[in-house]
Amino acid sequence: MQFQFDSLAAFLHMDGHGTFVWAAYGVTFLTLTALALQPRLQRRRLKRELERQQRIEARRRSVETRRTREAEPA
Amino acid sequence: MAWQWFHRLGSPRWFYQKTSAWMPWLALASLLLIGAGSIWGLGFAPEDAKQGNSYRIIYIHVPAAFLALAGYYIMAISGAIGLIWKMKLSFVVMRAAAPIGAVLTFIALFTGAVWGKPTWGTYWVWDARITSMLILLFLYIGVIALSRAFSREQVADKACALLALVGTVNIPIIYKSVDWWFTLHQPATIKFTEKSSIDPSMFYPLLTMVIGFYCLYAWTLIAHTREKILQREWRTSWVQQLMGGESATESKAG
Amino acid sequence: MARKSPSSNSLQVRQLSCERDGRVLFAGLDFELGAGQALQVEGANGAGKTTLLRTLIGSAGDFTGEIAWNERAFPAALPDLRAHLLYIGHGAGVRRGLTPLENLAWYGAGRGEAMRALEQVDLFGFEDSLCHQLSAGQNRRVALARLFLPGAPPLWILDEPLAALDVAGVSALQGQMACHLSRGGSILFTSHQPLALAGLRTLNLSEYATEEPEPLAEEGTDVFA
Amino acid sequence: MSSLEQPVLDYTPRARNVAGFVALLRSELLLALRRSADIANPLLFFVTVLALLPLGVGPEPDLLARLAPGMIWVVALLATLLSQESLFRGDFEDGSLEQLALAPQPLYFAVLAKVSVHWLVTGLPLALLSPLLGMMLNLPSGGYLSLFLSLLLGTASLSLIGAVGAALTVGLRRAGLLLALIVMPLYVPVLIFGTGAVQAAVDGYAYGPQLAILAALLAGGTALAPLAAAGAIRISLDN
Repeated sequence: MQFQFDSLAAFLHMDGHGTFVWAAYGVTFLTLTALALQPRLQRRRLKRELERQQRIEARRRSVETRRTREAEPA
Repeated sequence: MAWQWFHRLGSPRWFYQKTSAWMPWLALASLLLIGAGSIWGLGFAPEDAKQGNSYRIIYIHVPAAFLALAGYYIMAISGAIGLIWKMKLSFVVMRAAAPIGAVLTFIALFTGAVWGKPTWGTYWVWDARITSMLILLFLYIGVIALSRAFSREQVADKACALLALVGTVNIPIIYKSVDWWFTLHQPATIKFTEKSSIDPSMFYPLLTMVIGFYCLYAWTLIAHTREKILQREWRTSWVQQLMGGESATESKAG
Repeated sequence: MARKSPSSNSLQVRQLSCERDGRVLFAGLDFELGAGQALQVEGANGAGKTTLLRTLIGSAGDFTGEIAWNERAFPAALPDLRAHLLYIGHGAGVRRGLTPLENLAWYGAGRGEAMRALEQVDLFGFEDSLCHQLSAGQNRRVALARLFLPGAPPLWILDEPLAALDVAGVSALQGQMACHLSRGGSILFTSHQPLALAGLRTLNLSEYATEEPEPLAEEGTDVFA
Repeated sequence: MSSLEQPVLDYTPRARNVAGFVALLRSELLLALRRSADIANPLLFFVTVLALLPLGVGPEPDLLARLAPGMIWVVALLATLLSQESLFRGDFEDGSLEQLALAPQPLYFAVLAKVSVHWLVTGLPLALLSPLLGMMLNLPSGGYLSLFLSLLLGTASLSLIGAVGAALTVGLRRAGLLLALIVMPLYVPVLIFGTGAVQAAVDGYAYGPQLAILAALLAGGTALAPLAAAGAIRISLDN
């Protein structure tokens, strides 16, 4: 089993079929990497969402504590 | 012991922790196999007598086509497990499998079309395999569209599981009827990917690529499932701990 | 229309908890509904009243705890419960394309019985007009007319039955409920208005709500319920 | 057909399924006949779209003759699809679908009754009208009987498969497009053998086998589709 093409240029050219072969491989690996990276993006979006949730929680709790403090002295 | 394992598999947290260990190895295996397989197929395998070098696309077209169909069955089976044993985790696996299967079907179609150009001169050939693959893509799109339509996750899961089951029953019928339809309107050209006895020098790279694609599929499915688990279980303390911990390390590292 | 003696029917609920969209609506609910008993379910909106009713009739899927009908637990007992059930939910269950008489015939009533029942819900004269020409209130009263049919099933589960009724309608319904209870039937219903029924027990669902929506459980939801 | 004598949701334990099915069939037919618009719409759609075809591709008789079998079948398929969405929607909105789900009789019979009425109201008229459209599109003489028979069997399978899609999307508001997206791939075998039967007849071959396969698809559909639709209804009711 040895390398079928005599030079890199021939390897890229693949006697005329190169564009099709490399286009097919290129699109395939691009889509697959996009698919593989998608969870990482979702993780970042979830983290931002959670932080936003915690900020809302914190603000709601502070409003409640302020309201109860005002109610007490009355 | 098996029943207990099956029961514990139901808990998303257990699944999340268990798979954390597997992920790096699975990723490594798929990268190695796909890398070696494509270099082997592109550079070292002999070219085809009739089709010349364009046939090298077979090394990604065939694995993608395999997985597109297998992916649908995996999606349908996990949906069925969810419906029968009411296991939320298998619904999550099903919801993760749908887009992955659709992408693989698209890849199979795209590579098939690009391969058709040098072989037949046109990008789109109404060959039996390619037409069935197109209908499979529509089946996937139907499941994904249905899953997006419901406001309540639990109902969406059950509806998609049922649609996937109905699809599975219909796939063999669709494939057979398309084959019959294709032989009826048989153009004079050769059948597209006939199962001619492929000689060993082309078979081994293809086998490596198929196994590599299966590992990649498994890795992607688990990765997507883990993300969906976090999204669905964000209220639980173990997720908030996990996310909290991670942002802490990130802020330290950032 | 032979029917099993209604006096033996009983519905028991033990440690029932219902979850919807990941939020636990109520937990640890216990009650029993025997023959001749009525139970009114109260609670703030969103406390899960409708979810409770739909769980008891088997429409809502996932619940933890135990529901038993005549000492037989769900889901085995569900078909038997449904065979003795009359359920009126938010949707009236009245087909718009049919007339009130045809709707009641659809539920198994003879012409004479249906006429008398429609009279008692103040729908005299509307028997043969199509339901999509009647108002929403009138359509709900067509559904309530099912309670006035002689062969009505023993277990009544009603979601807001008093919603569309005027004062006369409420008293007529109260009378019919009392008569049903005296014959050994049992009624479970949700309503905001108090109802004067002998031996009526009330159940406030808000008491069973989990205090504040704290995360589900340390271990995460044990999905293999 | 004045009023219903037979009780449908008969609560006595002796409720026989067949009696319930017949009563349900009658009440559905009564409902369908009262909504005459629902009968006319698919037929008008069928005729107008096929009338547009020559305007689109030109009036040459031999071209139309080649297109006729396929086009008539595709448009008949779209016409059934058009009327599929309203199968359960009316009953879902007024709550009677929930009553059917609670009834002692299995939901299978209710779905079967609804689909049979839907077929009687859309599929059968389409099949009866198709020879007229065949003439309009210059369908060769051999194809008329096979067109009628294939549509007769085919539209029944289409209604059954479409019922599953209708049941899955009944709880959603604008579900027309989603319904089409879901059931279209499942329609492919019926379409292939339907047009195959007509094409074979036009070319002078025997079209018996194609009709046999259509009948087999119908038999399979009658057995399985209502079960899937019943499951889908219970899922949608829980929405």
